[in-house]
Amino acid sequence: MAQKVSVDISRRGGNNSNGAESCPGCKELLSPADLSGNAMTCPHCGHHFRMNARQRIELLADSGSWSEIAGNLRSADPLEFFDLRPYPDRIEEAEYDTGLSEAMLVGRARMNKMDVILVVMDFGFMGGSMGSVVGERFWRATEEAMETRFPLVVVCASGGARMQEGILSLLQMAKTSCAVELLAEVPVPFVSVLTNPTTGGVVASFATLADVIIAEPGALLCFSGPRVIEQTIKEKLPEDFGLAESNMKHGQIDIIVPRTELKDRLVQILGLLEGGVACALQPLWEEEKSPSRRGGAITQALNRIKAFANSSRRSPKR
Amino acid sequence: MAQKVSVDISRRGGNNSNGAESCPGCKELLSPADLSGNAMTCPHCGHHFRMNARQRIELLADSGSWSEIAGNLRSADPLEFFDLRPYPDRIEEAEYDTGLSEAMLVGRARMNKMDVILVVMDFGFMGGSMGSVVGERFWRATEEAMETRFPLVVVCASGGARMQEGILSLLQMAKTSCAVELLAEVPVPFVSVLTNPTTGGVVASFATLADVIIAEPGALLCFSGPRVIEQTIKEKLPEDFGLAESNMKHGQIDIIVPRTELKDRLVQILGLLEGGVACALQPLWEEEKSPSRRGGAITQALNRIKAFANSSRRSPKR
Amino acid sequence: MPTLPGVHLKDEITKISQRLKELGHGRHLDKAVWDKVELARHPKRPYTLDYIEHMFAGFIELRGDRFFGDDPAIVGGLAAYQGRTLMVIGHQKGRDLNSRTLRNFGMPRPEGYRKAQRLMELADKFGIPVLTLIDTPGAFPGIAAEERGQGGAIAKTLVCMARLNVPTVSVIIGEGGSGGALALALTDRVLMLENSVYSVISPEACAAILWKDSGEAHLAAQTLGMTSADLSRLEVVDEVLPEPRGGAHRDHSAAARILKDALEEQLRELETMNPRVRRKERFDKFRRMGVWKENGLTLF
Amino acid sequence: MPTLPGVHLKDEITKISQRLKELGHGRHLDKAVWDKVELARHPKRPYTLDYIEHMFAGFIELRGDRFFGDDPAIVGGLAAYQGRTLMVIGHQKGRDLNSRTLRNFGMPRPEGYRKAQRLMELADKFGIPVLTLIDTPGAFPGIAAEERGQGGAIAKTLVCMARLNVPTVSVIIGEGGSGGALALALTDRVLMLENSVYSVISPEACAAILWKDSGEAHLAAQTLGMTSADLSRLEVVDEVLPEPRGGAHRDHSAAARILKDALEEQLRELETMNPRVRRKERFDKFRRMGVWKENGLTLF
Ligand SMILES: [Zn+2]
Ligand SMILES: [Zn+2]
Repeated sequence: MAQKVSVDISRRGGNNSNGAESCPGCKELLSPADLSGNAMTCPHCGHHFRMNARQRIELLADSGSWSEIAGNLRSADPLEFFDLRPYPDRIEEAEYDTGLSEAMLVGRARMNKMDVILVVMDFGFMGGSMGSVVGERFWRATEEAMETRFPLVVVCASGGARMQEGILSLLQMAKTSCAVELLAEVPVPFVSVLTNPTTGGVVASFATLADVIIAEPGALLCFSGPRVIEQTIKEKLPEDFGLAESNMKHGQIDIIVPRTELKDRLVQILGLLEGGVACALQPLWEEEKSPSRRGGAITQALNRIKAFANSSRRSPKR
Repeated sequence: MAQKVSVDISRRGGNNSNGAESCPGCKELLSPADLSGNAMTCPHCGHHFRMNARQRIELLADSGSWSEIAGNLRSADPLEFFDLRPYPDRIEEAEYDTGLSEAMLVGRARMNKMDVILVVMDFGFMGGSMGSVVGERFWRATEEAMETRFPLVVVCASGGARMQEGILSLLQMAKTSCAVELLAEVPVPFVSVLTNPTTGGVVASFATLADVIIAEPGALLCFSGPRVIEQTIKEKLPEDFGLAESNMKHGQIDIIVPRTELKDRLVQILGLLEGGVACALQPLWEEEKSPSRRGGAITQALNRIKAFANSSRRSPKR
Repeated sequence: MPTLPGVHLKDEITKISQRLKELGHGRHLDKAVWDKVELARHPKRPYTLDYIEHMFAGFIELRGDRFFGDDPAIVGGLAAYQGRTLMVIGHQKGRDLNSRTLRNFGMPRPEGYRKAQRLMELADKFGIPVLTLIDTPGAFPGIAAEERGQGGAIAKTLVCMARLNVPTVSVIIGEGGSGGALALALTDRVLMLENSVYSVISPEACAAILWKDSGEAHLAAQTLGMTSADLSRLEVVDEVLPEPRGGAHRDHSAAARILKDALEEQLRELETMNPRVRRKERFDKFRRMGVWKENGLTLF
Repeated sequence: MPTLPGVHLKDEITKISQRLKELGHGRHLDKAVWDKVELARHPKRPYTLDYIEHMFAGFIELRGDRFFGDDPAIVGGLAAYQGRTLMVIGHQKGRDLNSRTLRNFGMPRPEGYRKAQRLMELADKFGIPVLTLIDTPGAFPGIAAEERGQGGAIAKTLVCMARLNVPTVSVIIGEGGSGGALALALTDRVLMLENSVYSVISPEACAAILWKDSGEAHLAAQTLGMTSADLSRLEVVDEVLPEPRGGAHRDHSAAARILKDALEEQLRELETMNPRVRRKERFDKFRRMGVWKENGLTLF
């Protein structure tokens, strides 16, 4: 659920450019330039600081290649939800603080010249909580991926469901899971990147349904937040509870990739998955193999995929 | 593997008709009549004694309904295997002792008037070990089930692979698993009954691949035998190690059924699975539902299955 | 990148103060809402196994996930029902101290969801329709459950339900608590007993987080909109089933009869559909879930 | 029911004694057989990750079974190979004390087999051929491994491999120990390095059981027929790959080159086949495994 996770609050959009701060990993004093020049990781100990959606897009998308999809979707207030403040006010504040239209941005982008559908979440926007807009934007992302056959990359950061949309926020788990299934039936490669923190409904839907699950070092990844668990079992949690490294040990993720290598690794993994797609779509057994089939894997794979785009949908899985 | 399992040796075919014995469960003295009149279970504590293949067929098949399939298959000796004695001699001895042609019998039978393909194993025949004949007979059973669309019931009892056939005995695991997959692609219902003991290669192939896995109470079910594990971990095993009840707790089997109820439960389960098959095969959405469709589930289901027998193979699973 | 909307904090504060006054802090509590929360959690309310006992002539419980364990907080098995077979899967609470502990208060671990997946795939293989009964405070929040992949287990259950080729019906019979409930509710039809609740979060937890005061649970319940009437209005549930006078706990067998009749009607309709169409409509149904604005219009 | 063959014990005993004499207790030990067992277990023999390092330009290891853990005794991942992608999965032993413990001496737990299934299904989804490398004393015989369904995990891996629509090749690179090895070897083509062994049981355990004397391991090894030559004769392996002079441990990169060339040849052939035919031939291949008599004729 939103806000349940015990993490340091993302600083406001405007005022993170002044003053150095001490690294939680090694206590070294770091200037904003130290961090932003190193993909928001500590140059001394590698501690990964939180990254907002814009920084994430800068990190992953080739310069100038980002073009947003479904950016015109905005939250409604179907329950006229009012706790200590009305929901629309919270949204407006989040928009003001982050400069974003929602907790998830979707777009086309290129990564090392490879076309992808890129989805990034921002924990700073109401705790990265998933409401109707996040669910619908995710659906549009998968539609775009199915249309273009470009692989889908989703960078997750979420505290869970958007409580202010009540049951509708819960149902985004079902909605996004349906979207993943449709994507899988094509199939289009889908890689998720779990960043600190990814918890709640996002973990129990699309984040864990990817073909390959990448995590950033030290990221907190769990369904129930640490506080909820501590309250339930009346026990202090172990220090490494829910961390990426613990998830790896317990078989829940494929690979931990430091942020500084993330883009290259993503492209490598997508290229490998695409290589397979290309072979699968091409009816090898019906034609003479041409020598060109064996070289320049990724580019050729992409071309072949496009060529076969509308011709060979696989039948649904049982 | 054969003979590794620590269990009391099955008594020879001829001489189990004289003298009472003490029940390992409750120490009561039981006459052979006490046992055979109660499906070889103790009338006092319910302890399940081992049952041979003939007794098993008598228990499960309607009187006179058993008709054997592939009974003419016999073990060869491809390795000219000779340990302390030649393999053919061991086979001959097993034939003599059990009156059986191999450790597995396959046949058509009826259970409470329901047609089934019935497979029974006999631990008394070289420890119920799986060699080439067991593998091939199992394959024939699945072929017959696919041909007739009668469900497959397999009563397992095995110490593992038939070492005397070397690598060929190991490969029966692959062979029988392939057979199960072909059956599943039709699909034809397949229920296994795990009896004491079912271990080794049989556990790591068809026994655990059934749609529904039934176990008899107190049966030892494991892949590695208790002695091998004790030697490896240098520790005494817990008393309930590998028992049906422990397997149930650990999620490995569906249901434990006392032998006295086994036949009725099997028919009930098969009827329920068949009911589904009948619906799946009948294209309901294309025709007016007739009132008769809803009554007399099992018999009608069977008739419908036969009617659709050759018309509607499902496509293979991905 | 979207541009910043022209927002001025001072204006905002004025607006908020005004709305707070207008709404009187939203504290016009409707007692009927909390009554329903209490009915949904009533210790004598019929549970999954009670419905199974009353609704079906024969039932074979199938246990285990084939990986790690058998979770008693979710039960499932084959049931004989009006000349056909059903796969029935539901959360199960306990009624006395022992059975409550055994059933973990109806809070499943990953094993429960994996058992559910296994049984649904078995049903799909043999063309057996699936009925799920929903009644849980939520998935169990425990260390080991997390380590064994609670989130992934729920996610895969959702995909599994989306993928099924057979007709599927779910009924919220008590507490529909969060992701642990939704995991079993991605079905062609979602029904709800009159006095059940279904929510993204428990009202107590919601109050603690949003109102910073768990004593505001009644208010949270009302604001979240978790009753059958609320969910019917939001088109999240397809049908609300009336309960016996005073609530389902007053007459288990009457409640089961109501559920049985509703189920039969839904299945009759679903079974006449072309399976591909039925499956596609399921995806369409869940795709429509949510309310948002697009180019200024609010879309449902 | 079959009738009892006319067997007389006394005759049998005479026959046995005579054959025992004839065969001299089978004790004409061929030293070359045990040499191969020792080479197959040689501590410097290349392991799965050594082959991966030498054979592929890029490799991404993918870990975890998504249920319980990541088993370091089985490794797997995506590899770039001659302009295509391969899914490579293999048993992994350790070379020093620490890594041996970490890799559990190459003896997988159920998690390892479930990771293998997951990766194979991922490969199948994207049309990626599967290569498995086999080198294990056997599946780990432990209490917890049994409790988590060691047998079922192996069985489901076998079915998973049978079901794949992509080309599959396995290579026995060291010890092919029992069901734990076979689990990864249900492939279109089964290759075997010259000095590898593949057996239903370790010679030591076989000797202990059948000869009641584990000292007879050499004799058991010979009798079981576990060398590449034996298995080639029995048509269990499709191709035996020669090793660098003295054995694969003398030159890891030369061994990898041999494996790479053989793999390319096999894949070329498999990729030109219609996937449905290729899949059917896989079933036919394993259906033929075994030797039995039918109506008096011995059938292979
Ligand atoms: Zn640092
Ligand atoms: Zn007794």
